[in-house]
Amino acid sequence: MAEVLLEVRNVNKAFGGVVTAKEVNMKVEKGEIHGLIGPNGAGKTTLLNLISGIYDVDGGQIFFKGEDVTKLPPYTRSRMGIGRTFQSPRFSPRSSIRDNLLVGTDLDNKMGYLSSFFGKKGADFDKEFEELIKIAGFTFDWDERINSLPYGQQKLLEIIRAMLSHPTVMLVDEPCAGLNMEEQNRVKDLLNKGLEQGMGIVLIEHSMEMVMSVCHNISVLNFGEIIAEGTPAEIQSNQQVIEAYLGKDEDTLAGGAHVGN
Amino acid sequence: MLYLQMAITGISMGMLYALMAMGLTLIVKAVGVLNFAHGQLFMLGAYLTWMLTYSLNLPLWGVIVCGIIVFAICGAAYMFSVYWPLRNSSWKVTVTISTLGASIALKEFVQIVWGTIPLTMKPIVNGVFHFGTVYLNYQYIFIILIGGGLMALVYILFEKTFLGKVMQATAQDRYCAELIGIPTIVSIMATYMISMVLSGTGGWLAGPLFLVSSSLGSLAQKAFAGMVLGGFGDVKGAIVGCLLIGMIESFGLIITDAYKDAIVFAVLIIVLVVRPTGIFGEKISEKA
Amino acid sequence: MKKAISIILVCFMIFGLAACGNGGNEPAEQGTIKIAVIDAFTGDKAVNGQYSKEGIELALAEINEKGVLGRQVELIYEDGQGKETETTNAYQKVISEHELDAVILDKYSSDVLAVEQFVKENGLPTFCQGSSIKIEASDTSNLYSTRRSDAGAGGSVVAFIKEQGLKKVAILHSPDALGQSMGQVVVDGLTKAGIEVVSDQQFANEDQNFTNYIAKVLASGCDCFVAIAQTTHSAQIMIAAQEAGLSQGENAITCIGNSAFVQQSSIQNALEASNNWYACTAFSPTISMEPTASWIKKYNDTYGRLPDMTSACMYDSLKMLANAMETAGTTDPAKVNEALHAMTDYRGVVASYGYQGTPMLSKAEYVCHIEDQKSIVLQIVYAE
Amino acid sequence: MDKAKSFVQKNLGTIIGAVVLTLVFFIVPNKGVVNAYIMKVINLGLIYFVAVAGLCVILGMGGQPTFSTAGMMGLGAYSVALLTTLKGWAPIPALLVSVLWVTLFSVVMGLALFRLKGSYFSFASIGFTSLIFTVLTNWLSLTGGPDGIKNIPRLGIGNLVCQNYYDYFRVLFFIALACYLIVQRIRKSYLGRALGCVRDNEIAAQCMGINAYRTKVISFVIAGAFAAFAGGLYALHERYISPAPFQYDQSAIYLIMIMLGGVNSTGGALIGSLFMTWLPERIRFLAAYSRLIYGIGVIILMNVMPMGIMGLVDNFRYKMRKKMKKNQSAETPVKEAE
Repeated sequence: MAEVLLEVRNVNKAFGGVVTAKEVNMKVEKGEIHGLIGPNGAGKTTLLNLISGIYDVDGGQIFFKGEDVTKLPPYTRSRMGIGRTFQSPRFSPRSSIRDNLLVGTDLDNKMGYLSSFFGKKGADFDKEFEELIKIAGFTFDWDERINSLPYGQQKLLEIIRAMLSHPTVMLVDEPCAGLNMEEQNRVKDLLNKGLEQGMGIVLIEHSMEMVMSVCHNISVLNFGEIIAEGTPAEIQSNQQVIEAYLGKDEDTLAGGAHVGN
Repeated sequence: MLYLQMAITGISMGMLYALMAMGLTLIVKAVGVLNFAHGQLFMLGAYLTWMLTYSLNLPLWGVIVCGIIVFAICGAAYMFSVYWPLRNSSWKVTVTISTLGASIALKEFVQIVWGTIPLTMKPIVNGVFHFGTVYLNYQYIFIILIGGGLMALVYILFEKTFLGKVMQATAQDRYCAELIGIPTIVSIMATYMISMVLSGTGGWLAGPLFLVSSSLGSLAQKAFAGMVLGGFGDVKGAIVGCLLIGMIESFGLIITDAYKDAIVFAVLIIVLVVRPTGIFGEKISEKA
Repeated sequence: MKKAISIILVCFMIFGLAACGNGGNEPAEQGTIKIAVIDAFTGDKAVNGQYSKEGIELALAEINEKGVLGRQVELIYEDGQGKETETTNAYQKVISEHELDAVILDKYSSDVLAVEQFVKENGLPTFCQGSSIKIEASDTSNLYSTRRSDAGAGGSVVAFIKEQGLKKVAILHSPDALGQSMGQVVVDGLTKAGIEVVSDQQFANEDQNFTNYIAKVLASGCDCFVAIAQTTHSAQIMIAAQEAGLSQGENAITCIGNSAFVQQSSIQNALEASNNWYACTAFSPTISMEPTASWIKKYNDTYGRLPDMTSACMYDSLKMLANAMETAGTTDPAKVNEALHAMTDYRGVVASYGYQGTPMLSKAEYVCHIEDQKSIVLQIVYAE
Repeated sequence: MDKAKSFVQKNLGTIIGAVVLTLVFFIVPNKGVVNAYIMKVINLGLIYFVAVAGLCVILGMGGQPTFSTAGMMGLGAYSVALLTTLKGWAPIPALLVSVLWVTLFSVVMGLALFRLKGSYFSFASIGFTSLIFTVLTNWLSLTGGPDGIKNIPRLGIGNLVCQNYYDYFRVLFFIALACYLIVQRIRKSYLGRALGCVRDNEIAAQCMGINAYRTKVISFVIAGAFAAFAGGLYALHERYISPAPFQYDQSAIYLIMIMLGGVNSTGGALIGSLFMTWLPERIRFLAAYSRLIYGIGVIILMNVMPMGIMGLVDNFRYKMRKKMKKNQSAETPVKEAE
């Protein structure tokens, strides 16, 4: 059992009447990709927002490397090592690509504004960046405007930016949405590179093929409740999961094949 | 007795600010940006009605009918010159700046056309309403009546009628409104026209009281304050906010006269610091 | 490369600015006598620019009939918008682009004080219409004003109240230099004379509704109300006072205003609300004494409306300058200043002028009373 | 040899810039080329640039439109004027002390004002400027009220005093250059990038370790410091101040300056402030119509180039570079940009 990096202990969250998280428990260990799946509106992204601190929890606690971070604001949590990507890539269109990526390294260098103003250069990020870009397998022109890059490349860039800040836990929100097969494999390589660096990864993803092949274990969320947890094999055969996804009767997941593609 | 007089003046001035703030809130809801030339539109309304009554010497009902038409045309012209070319700019601040330019231009335009000497206008009913030593100019009663009527009309328009729904949809998300087939150019134009009619009527009502001059526009600052105090882009909030500002301005006189305006702004900033979205403004949490 | 282009562009911009705009300077002594006129021709105070231009054009026409020292006078107008920064810019522009013989400034004391440092440096005879005590206390020998200082005007208000035997006085004054300095003088004068000042209020520039101020004046139980303001607010104050039954009706009290209250633009806007007001003013459009009355008639015939005090002051400034140049026999600034200093009793349109050691030249003021929208002169108050 | 060539080739831009700047420095400020009036207008433009440089940080990078510039300038100008005239201080220490206390004051104001978002913040900053203007006009005993303060000493150290506008230009030239370099330095540093993130999406910025509230307050303090410095310079340059230039509508002019110049570039701010100081003087001959043309000009310029003059230049350069890319055949995977 490797070191537990992130632990969510019976967290509750509700917006007015809508319950988005009920008694959620989850653990992420070092070097593990923890899948988080569930039908649309199950509260997956809300859970990520709770972990990264954008929303405050109504009840329960969140531990990061054994420390209770429930009360901390998002920027302190990210400085401690919780990296994050978003469903739709969030870049600042008016800054250059270089500035958008540099912000990631600034976070890692723990630089203050003043020290950066007086020329304290953070670690040189070009070498590492080139390595990640080779994995992502696409080239781009530095003078390009970030919004003019194709959608797939922007998603990959966002993952790279999160990785540049060397987080201890990385929350990845639907990296493969809208990507072709070839780009999805790139995402797998990037995530594996992250594991090599000793990260714990929480992965929200809808394409089952990706989730089943990459995740070490998976939690299934439905209407804010964890209805199942375990290795990909266990999850595939779990009756409740099938019902949550496909409704009550006939198609069984047992065959496992036709659900995947 | 003094306090009763102050209360009445506070309410009547508050109503006038509310009338201006209504027009302002419509534009803020439709476009999402402060219209800094609103005071000048108010002043333009006063000058236009002066022109209708004295240069063309139309009877009262004639002034009202032509007034509304002229205001509507001015509203549309204002929109096409200041907002429409900038509607797709990625940055709202550009629209704010062009309204700043418009406010300078309008102030000078008025002085060139109608001269720099303030003009006088006769109120609808001359004379003053007395009870005890407290008095109220009839014109203020008209302001309260007509103002209230217009506010009710706008409320019904927005909440009950189909056109109101269309305008609200455009205001909330112009892009999606276009997707589902709303001609947003017509809807935003309608919003600007209604807003101009509101502030033009305000100008028409305030003209006789405060002389028709280029300094009429300075009333807008208090209307802004009232709208922000009540909650941004909220019609109900704007009215309550403006009445509050009118009362603060009136009763502020008891403490000090030189720093009266300073008190109005100080109260505004304190309220905003305590409740960052104004009294009625609801806290919209950004979706991640 | 990116940085280079922006720097080059910036420099061309500065060059572009510099290259244009250093006009040539004609030689002095021949050609026309050049007098600069700086006033507010645009912006919120443009109404003053209009009245002063009309007044000074009248004087120009009269002077140029026979010319000064055989030379024609040319006026160079610059717009100061009634604001200090724009006025100093206008002053600098006109000084460096023309060989001037004299300068005439506007009536806003803060503008005059802003350019005073340059006036002292270049020694040109400079007229203004400011009345602030700070101008009176200024040691610039070549600065003159066609007005009495606020202290003087305030003094005559106090004298009039003492003479009427009023006991409790309420004061309302504007937030600008005129309101604050004259207000202070009246309050000090009254307390020294043992008359009680029951309320001293200052309104705000953006104010349009004066009902509350008048209500406080009513509540103070005063038997005399003094109001000090510019023409932009004087009409509204008179209207509010009439509505409250302060100036007219059975329990009306004596209402005294400063010169703005009796000017044509305020009476024209206040209409019957102006009746029964008193005012201590240097000029009023209905004075029947010569040479003012015939000048007013001439102004009315030319422009179709009665003149404001600004037009009369501007008229007097130009006439006095021309007179001084004639007596000095030259347009050399030092000699013209000497002639102005030697001037003891010049009968102008507004008042009789004479140098009394301070820039303030005006020696007399009228106390007027408004009856059915006409201001009748009650008495003349001479500077002590 | 090629090492020197590559050195020249690499920062060709800075060399050209330096040469042009030295030329400007020596040619412009003497009687022949420019008369005193134009010199004064250029000096005012440079002083306003110092204030607008502050806007570069808070609006250009941080995306927060503020109307507090005029208020801060008023505080800076009056504290310098009072320290020099009443207390008899020398100009430089007075300037430093007033910039210091106004910076501390803007920390407090920033903390209060930035609890608000978007248009609420802009409107509260209008309130802030109006509050300061009312206090300056009415605190007769201290500020002399609307009559203002006269005889503020000339800028200078010991006996080295700026006698005329030409000397002022030489000093202001270096001050403007220093402000330009400081703002460019901020733009390239972590603060600049963080402000960019806060401007475009605060939520993402929070998740990347940027305390949005603290960053915005820092940008407000920087803007306050620049504005106070500009106010002090204005007082020492005009040598007479009154409350009038520190009103709300002057703040609007500063916003117009940065928006017209180019909100994303410091050079644009310089162009904007020079242009907007020079424009009213240039159309002075129109007399009554000048401010009408001024207002309409602002509307047209905002419609034609919403991102300002430098926005146009950047777009042009961006397209020009794209064309250059097209006809270049080979492309290295990642080309290190300047």
